[in-house]
Amino acid sequence: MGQGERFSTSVGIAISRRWNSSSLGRNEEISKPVGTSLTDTTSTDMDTTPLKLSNELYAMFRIHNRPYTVTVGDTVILPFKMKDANLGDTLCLTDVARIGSRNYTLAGGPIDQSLYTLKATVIEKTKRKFETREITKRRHRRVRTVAKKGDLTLLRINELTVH
Amino acid sequence: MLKRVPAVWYSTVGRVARGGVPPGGGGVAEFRKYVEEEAAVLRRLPQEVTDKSSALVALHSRLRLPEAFTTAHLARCLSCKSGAGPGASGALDNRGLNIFGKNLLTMEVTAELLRRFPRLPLPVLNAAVDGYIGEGVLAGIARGWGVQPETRGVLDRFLSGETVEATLGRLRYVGGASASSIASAASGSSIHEAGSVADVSGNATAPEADAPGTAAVATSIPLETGTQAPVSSSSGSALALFVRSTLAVLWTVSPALSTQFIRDHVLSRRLDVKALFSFEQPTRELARLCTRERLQRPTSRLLAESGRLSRAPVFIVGVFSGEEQLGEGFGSSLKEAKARAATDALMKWYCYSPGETTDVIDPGTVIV
Amino acid sequence: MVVRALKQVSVARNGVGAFVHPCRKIVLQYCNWGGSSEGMRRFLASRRLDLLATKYPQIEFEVVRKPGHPLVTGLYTNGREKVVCVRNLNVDHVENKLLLVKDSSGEVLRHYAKNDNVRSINESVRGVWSPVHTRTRPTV
Amino acid sequence: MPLLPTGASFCRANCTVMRQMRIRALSYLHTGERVRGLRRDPASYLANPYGLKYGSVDKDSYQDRIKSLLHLKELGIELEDSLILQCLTHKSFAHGIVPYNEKLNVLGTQYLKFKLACFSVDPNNAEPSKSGNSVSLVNGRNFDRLGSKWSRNLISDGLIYKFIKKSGLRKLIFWKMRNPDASYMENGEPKILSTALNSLLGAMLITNGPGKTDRFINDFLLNSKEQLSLISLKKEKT
Repeated sequence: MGQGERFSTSVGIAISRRWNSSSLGRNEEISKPVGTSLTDTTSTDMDTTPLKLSNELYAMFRIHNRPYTVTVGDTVILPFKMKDANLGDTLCLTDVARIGSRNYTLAGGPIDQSLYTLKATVIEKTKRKFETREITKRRHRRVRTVAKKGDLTLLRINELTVH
Repeated sequence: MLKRVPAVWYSTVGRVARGGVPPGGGGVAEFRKYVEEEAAVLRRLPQEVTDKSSALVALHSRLRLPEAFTTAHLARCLSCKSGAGPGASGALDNRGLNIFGKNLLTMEVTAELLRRFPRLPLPVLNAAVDGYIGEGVLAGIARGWGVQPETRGVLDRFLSGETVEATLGRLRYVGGASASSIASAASGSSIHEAGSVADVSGNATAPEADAPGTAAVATSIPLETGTQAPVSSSSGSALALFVRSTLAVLWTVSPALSTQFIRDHVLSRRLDVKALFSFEQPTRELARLCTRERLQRPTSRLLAESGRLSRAPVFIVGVFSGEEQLGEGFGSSLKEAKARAATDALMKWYCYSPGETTDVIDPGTVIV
Repeated sequence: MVVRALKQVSVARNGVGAFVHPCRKIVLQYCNWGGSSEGMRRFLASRRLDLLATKYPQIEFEVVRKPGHPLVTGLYTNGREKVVCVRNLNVDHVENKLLLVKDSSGEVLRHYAKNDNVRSINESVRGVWSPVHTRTRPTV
Repeated sequence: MPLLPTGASFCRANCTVMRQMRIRALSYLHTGERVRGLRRDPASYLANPYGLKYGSVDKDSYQDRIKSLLHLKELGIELEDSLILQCLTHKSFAHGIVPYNEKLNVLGTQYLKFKLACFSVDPNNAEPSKSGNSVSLVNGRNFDRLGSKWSRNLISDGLIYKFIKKSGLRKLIFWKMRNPDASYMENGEPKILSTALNSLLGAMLITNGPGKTDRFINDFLLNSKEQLSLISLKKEKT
């Protein structure tokens, strides 16, 4: 993966190879959502003024069809290793089902991507704590011990805006 | 002979450089040469030397600093005034940079907070600014950047075969061991003489031949630190000095960059402004506020209640000005709920955030 | 003065605004004699470390020769360090361990509950449900 | 016509107070000697120590005068009349019931401090200081000068007080003496009056943006050719 290269995945994310989300000089390129998710609802002339005026928003997005409800600054713990993303890469989350403020909610399945920006940074790729599980079978004396240390990817939501 | 040290290769960007060859003969003369060389480098901070420091290059890259911000500038930000010592007059330090950076940082953060919350009362505004750029917070930011204070003296560095470049990447201040030993290094030639008087004890690892020199440096540390002015004597304030001076250098490259840097590293932190308030007489202050703003006098009304005669009653009280509800509060007594409602109303007034519009001017906090 | 201010400290959120790489330094320790360092020695002799150092300039790499089993030590901006012993591992496995150390933030590995998917320090946007604010009061 | 927060004139504001008073069935406003428990007539305390009445300021003799004193027209800076009045009103005045300049002052002070620091580090402004050798310059800026006596004196209430006095703003500022029997200096006049200039800067920054504020600072406050500038005033002192 070179700098500035993009690719889309079927899981509802567009990844831009940008090492740092800080816009200090180099690699000014900002990724555009190029996710493959199809938009079936929400026309572009939707009035999103109440959400634009709100200074607090939440969003519900899906990765691998798992829902996550977030606000800006939250940490998202994904139960898998995101092989294609490096630490510091910015993800454009494209499968967003719901964006709302205290009194208004924009819902869609998923919402048209031109209506919002939802970005996250990969902050850590780590593992769960090492644990062992004992697997037994009925009426068998043998106990099999399985080690598990699942992979995790941690994201930090750094931008949520409604256009 | 000196203690055997591991061979160390330092890897800088793109190449694994072989460096840190342990000092050969290791006599006092070698040590003095090392000390003088280090002092000379610290006095001038030439870029061809600082570029070889892997820690500096990595820090530069980690912070994504622009090209015009050289590693020599970074090394200067890392040397505190107090670390230079009395003999090293004219040494490059971050004193002026820190003063400038402080002005810049305070101005930017105050302006941004006033833009976000134009009605914050002054004590709360000051507390909020402190919550963003207090010394402890800035030290935390510097630690988060991976800045390491220099904790070892020049002798330890010499014995472990470290090159001069290695110390350039660490924060040098008087509380750390380095500064005082730099100070002693500055008085160069007197080391050996001092050593003959000094007590040689607790230095079992160093062989006999080098004992006088080692002991001289070891014992001179408390003496030198004692004479220093108590500037940046703790690692926290020294780390804060580094952050501020970095901003100053960044400003010389481009003021827009420093603004963006402050936005990214300082203002992106989270501070709950509501947690800063502490009202003594919320109901009275609200009444005063309504008078000034020409609203009708606030009245409290009970909105809902549950279990008045039980062990755990709950009252919900709203505070109204005419028909308009200003705030709402709960409590286990009417008095408590009323105070909470008034606090809620005041909080909504003071923490008002206008969003994008910039020119909201606050008439001032009400004085009760 | 009726309003008084309490002291509060802002909380860092790496990744909001700027992202600072949490791994600041990786120390590779090997032994020139021991057989358990075979993989590590081959790793160091190859160009892999140079490539990694070019790719991740934000990390400082240090190679130390010391008797004993080979170690990969990660030093992090949160002040912690992680040490992985890579004895008897081949070149590829050594590199994988190095990448593992590189991708960590230095936090201790911990158990996560099943639905612990999002951690937030923000207040709830939609507010907390309250029985007395619903239109229809609950009846018993 | 003086402007109050909602834009109502003062007379009308007084009526509003009266209307509210009706609820409490109290309409007597006391003038003259202070009597505990009686509400004072606002006209008796809405005046600055030099006798200028807050209610009697009008655009021609007040705001326009300030604009011309500070050359705001020439510099293309537009400030609303109510805002100018707010900038020249200290928190001590009238127990804070009229808009005052506390936070504009904070913003303006920080900005001026920063701009003066920028001025100090510019090697072109060669003022008495040790000649900066080329090594210590950082991207062409001399930071060694900061923290020196010269640099610190540039930012002092005393100097701004001098500016206020020379420019003729002194008698236009609304504030209250803590102890009317003591002298102006004992009442902390320099510090109080210096808030006026700082808050004007703060107000410019909010309404006119940093570009025009910088112009005001560079072309007026830091212009050594200008009689009134801080640089000239500082030279006079020494």
